[in-house]
Amino acid sequence: MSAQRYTYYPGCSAKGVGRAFTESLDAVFEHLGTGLDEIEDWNCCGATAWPSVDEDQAFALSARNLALAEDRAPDAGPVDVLASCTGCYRALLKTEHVLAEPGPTADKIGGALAAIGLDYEGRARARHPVDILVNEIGLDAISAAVVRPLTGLKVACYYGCLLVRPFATFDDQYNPTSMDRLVAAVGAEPIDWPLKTRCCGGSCYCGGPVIGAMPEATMQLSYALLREATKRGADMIATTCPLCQFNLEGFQDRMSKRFGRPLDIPAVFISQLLGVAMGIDEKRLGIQRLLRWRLPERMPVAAEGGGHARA
Amino acid sequence: MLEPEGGLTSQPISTNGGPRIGVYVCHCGLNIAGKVDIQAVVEFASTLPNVAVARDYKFMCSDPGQELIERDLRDGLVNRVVVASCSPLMHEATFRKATAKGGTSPFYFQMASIREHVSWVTVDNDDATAKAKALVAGAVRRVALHEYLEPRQASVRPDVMIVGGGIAGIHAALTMADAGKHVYLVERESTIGGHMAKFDKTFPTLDCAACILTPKMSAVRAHPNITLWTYADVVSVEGFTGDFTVRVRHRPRYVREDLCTGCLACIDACVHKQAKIPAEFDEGLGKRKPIYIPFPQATPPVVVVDPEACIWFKTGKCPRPCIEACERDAFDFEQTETFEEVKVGAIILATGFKTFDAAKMPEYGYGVYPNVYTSLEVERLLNAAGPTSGEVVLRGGGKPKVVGIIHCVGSRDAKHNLWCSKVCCMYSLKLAHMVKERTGAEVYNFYIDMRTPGKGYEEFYDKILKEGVHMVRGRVAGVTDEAASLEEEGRLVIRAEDTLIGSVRRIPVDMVILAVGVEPQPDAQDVRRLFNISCGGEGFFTERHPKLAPVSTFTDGVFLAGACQGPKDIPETVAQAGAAAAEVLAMVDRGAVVLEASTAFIDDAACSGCKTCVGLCPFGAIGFDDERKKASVNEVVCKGCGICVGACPSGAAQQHLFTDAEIFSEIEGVLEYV
Amino acid sequence: MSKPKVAFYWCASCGGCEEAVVDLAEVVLDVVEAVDIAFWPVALDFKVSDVEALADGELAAAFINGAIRTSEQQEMVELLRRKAGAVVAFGACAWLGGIPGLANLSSRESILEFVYRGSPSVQNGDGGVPQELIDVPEGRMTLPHFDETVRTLDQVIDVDYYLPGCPPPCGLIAGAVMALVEGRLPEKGSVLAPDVALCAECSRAATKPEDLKLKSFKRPYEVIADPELCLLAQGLVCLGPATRSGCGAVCIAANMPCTGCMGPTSRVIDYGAKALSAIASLVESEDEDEIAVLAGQIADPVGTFYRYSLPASLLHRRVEPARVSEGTAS
Amino acid sequence: MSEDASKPFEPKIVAFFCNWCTYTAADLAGISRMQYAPNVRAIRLMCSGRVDPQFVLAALSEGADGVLIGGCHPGDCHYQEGNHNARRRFELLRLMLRDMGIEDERLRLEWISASEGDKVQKVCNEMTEQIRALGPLRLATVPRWSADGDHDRAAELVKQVTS
Repeated sequence: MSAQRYTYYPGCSAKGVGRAFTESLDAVFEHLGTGLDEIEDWNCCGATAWPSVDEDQAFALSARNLALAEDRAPDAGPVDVLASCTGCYRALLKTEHVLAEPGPTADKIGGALAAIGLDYEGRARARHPVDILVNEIGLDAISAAVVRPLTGLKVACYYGCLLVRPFATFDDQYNPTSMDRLVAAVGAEPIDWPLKTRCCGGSCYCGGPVIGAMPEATMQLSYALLREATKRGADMIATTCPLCQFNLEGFQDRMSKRFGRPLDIPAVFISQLLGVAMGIDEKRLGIQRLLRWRLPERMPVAAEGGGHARA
Repeated sequence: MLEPEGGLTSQPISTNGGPRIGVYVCHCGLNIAGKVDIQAVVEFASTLPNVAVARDYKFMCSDPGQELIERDLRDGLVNRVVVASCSPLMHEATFRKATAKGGTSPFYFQMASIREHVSWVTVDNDDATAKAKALVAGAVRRVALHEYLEPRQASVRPDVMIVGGGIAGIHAALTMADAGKHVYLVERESTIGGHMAKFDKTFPTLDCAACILTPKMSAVRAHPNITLWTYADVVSVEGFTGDFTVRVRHRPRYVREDLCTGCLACIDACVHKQAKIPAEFDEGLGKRKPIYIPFPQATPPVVVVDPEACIWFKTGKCPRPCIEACERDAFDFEQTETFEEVKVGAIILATGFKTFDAAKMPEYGYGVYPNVYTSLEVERLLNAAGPTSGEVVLRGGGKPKVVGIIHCVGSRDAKHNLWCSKVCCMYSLKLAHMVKERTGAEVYNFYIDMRTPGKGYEEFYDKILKEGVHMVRGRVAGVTDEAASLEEEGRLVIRAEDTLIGSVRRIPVDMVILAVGVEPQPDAQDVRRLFNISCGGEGFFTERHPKLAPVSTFTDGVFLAGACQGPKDIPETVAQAGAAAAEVLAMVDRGAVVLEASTAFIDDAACSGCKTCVGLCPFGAIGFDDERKKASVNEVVCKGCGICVGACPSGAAQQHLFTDAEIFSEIEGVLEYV
Repeated sequence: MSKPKVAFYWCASCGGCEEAVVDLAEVVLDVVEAVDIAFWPVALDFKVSDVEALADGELAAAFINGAIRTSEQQEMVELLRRKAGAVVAFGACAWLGGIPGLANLSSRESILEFVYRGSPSVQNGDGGVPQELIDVPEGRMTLPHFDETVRTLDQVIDVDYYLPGCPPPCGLIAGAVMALVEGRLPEKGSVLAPDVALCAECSRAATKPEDLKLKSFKRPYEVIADPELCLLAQGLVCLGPATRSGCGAVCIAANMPCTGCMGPTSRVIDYGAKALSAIASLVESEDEDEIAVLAGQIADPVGTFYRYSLPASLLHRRVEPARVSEGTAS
Repeated sequence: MSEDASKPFEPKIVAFFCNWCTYTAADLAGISRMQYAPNVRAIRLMCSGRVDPQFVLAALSEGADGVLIGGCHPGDCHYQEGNHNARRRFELLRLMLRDMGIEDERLRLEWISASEGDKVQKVCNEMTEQIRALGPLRLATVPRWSADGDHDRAAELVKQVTS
């Protein structure tokens, strides 16, 4: 088990509407003997609508976060910056790539950082917590920490559009398996389904309320995921992105009406599932923030507490 | 500033009246002249020691260009030649010939590559000119030291080996055998025929593959000048052009080839009543027994026992009714590997290709969804002699009503293979036609670009379009069983962008055919090492020159035919096989080959007998005389690498055309910056 | 007819070459019989003024041993050059730089620093270093200039012949002197020794395998060498294959590997590079990392391969790191 | 051969390329019009195994600031083992040069196959820049004495060969 603590960049969603993601990750990492240290004074990652307005400014925002992360580790050598929200994760990765390429953009952003007394040396690199869990902490350590195996729970692992795209840093771009291996490590059964990386429509919501810019398109995209997961017998959808989770969880009633097919399937953060298996208090995992949370009847009852239905 | 003074080799040299060097600078049209200041190079060259004449010409490799050299030599103006032009790998032979025609040793010649190494790779004109001058200086300094050498010749053995018995190997073998040469045709499978034998029809004429191939296969077997070795592979190659010794391994088939008549009674008699083993020849779609023949027209028509599956080999307990059934008493369960050595003058490699492993693209669902097929599997389904007797029957049973063919699977893809496999567009159209013909299904072809250059190819495309095959231009995103509608329920859905109508389409189908691309054989690297040739970055064998020597390799006496050199269709393969055969015939009939002159030699008086060189020679060309305590090089065996020369601690070993003194002079020359 | 006059002189050397002349034993008497020794500081009381008094070219030959490091040595060899018909570079130091030539691995400053201050055995109160010119109550004292670089004799004056060895074998010396006296001299620039490497006269040559490969290199103190077998075959770095013969392989007879004092053959321009190439070729490995490890077993490659020839090598001396001010210019 | 102090330092690099892989790769770089630093001057040898350490030292002593050796990848040598021999000599030579105060970057051995034109470009550019950063190689000037100032052992060797 790793004794190292990790630098953590939460971003707005995993601190706001998806705060349960940060809470549960915090709890799980602590439980695994490590921990997350939030970058102080972090700012918006510059994903969402910003790049379409001014891409360079969007890069500058991410660059500041990376530079701050480097400041936290003054010694030479790489600094892993964990970004849980896959939108932030991609924004940071993209910025890394842009800054690694010498040219006017890199110069401009370097200048902007210098103006506020910062410097990006190229040491900070964005990593996703799923990557860390699978490839650094390791499945064995995670299995070993399980006190309540999720035997019998069928999980549809949903990677979303950005976790392995456009940058596939730790998993296959077309058929990622990291999350599947994680849920299997805690005793659950990952279902095989073809929509692991299909768009949830989350981006269509961005910058607006629920019925955002393109409600019809969004509903169709999310619906396809929920329908397919249900059809294939999943009890739950595991996600790695606050937007996906919000999208998939929040509008099932509306979609049921719109498409004439009843939907009722919890969509949770993968870290919440891991935490439950490790016996971490549900409050610390932000389970109470979920709109739907239900473990199937066929699962063995937990040793202590843990009601079956709570939705 | 500390600088070494004086030169390593600046003393004037006197041999046969002193070197009088002619320097000829080529413009190569604007290829060189566009970047290098030719006049400046000529003027510079004329100031170099021993240079008698410096000229320039538009194209030195042209006849008038070569005549410049010949005339100056004949007029006695010069006795050594430097041509500054393209790479020596391109035209060294040309100019050596011109030098010889001028009446002197062809080796009184040196080339400076001011095109590949200068004009084509340098940004700045002044830099290019300076570098060109330096390379010319290097060549001038070294050519002054060149010694008089006669070209060496070696005789060529008349027999030829062909490795690979696909259509390329077959065609080359027949061509040469008809010309009276003895051919050893080595094939590692139990039958010749290669990929072509698996096809039902060939594009664009739709003639039956078997009808045109099997007569040639039989002809190979029957030809008195062809020794056909199947179930055999080459394990070592020694020697050099004109005189190779090839060692071939015969794998045991446990049936004597000379006795088996191919009656197949043993197969019926086998204790395995049902054929249960996936048949390799049928891409696993058909089944075979432990004793089998790949397909009815297999050549030679000799059965093979698969020891992995045969009960006798697995348990030692089997009544072996096969032996009983064989009237010729052809079984020999004691057979082991045997080895045979043959001496040949030339070798043609026709080792073919493999198809892309579709499982590497999980998004297309091969190996996940049973009704996703590779094109080669469908070839077998369509083949009248195949596992379904030519019926397109799905793995789950039933005939498809809608079929999608995805082009460029593993081709033109930065994640897999960058190259175009050249044949997939055409064979996909052929499959579309045949599937439609056999099943009446709606057929969709998903393509990136249609590539149909070839005689009758575009017309074929046109015909298929008129037959009502749907063409969707766009790369397929994925194949899924996720149903978004009732129509899609229980079927496969192809999701693709249709770039012509500008939208994403979901097309539900019953069968997906992946048009897998053409790749080098998995063991191409081993084969390359075995025959001492090279592979390109993509892994296909490298020809000596992409345009002017497309069937030769950098190893003299080894030639290429067919798809081992790059993706090719059947007409091209046959044409190339013919070309390779012609090259070999030219070489064999000439009876002699010119050997590389740059062999090593040992100054007998200077040799101390330290033996440093002896063990270093990879070819065993250095002998040691224990009596005299001297080493000596067998210049016929020597391949001219110079390893021994680099190691000889007392400078007794030297290499023709690459003596220490010549190289020191060239070093000094190229450092003569201007 | 008067006997030809000869001179012997020593520069940067150990004195072993002088011993070698004395070691000629009875032969030396023949030599003395045949020539008039006009100058031999180590044995006879002549002064520089005696040499200066000679007419140019009056000496038939000057035998000069040692490398050149000081202005005094330079002046003396230039003087002898003027006075001598033939100059013979006598021994490894004069020909190739020899052991004193290894000083070219250090800078002049670091040598003075170590010798007069840094060496543990030095007691030198105020840390003074010898000065070329110093005024003392008794008057002005001078010392020769100590050059930056050790040079071979032919880097300073024109040399006619070379006698290799550390010191040159008696037979070669006697042969050279007699040839001189009898006027049957080879071409100018010749090395007066056989132009073939030592293996040719080594009694163990036959025991060297034709395909010798080594998995480790050893130093003489690490093994008790078999007295019959080729030393290279026993993993000892014997430079016989790269070194001129003419010494009778005496070191090898004493079970010590050849260190190369007889220098290269005429076909080699850089002794160390060639010796290195031959030894490296023996490494038995195709693995890049392992090759590096095996190469690293050869302690002090410069000292091993250029023990007697650093000043004569193509690089002459160690490259001193450029001073910052120099680094930016040019 | 003296340098004009007003001109910025341009490294001089002598390359020894084997005929079959690296020289062919350099041709490919040319055919593909890959532009690279003009500082590298290639000398064609049949095999990297022909590279005599004397060549490297001669190049340095004649004014090169660096030497590049290019051969076939291990296992790909046209002569089976020449590149291994090049490697053996290179490793020992590098240790020797290190002791002679010559930076590692000035001697480079690269395996470049016939298909790696881009690697020729990359290696030539990289090495030029590395040596530019190091500055010129400052070897001691110790010419052999001669009346005409133009006389040394290699010249003699050449003379001997041709006489």
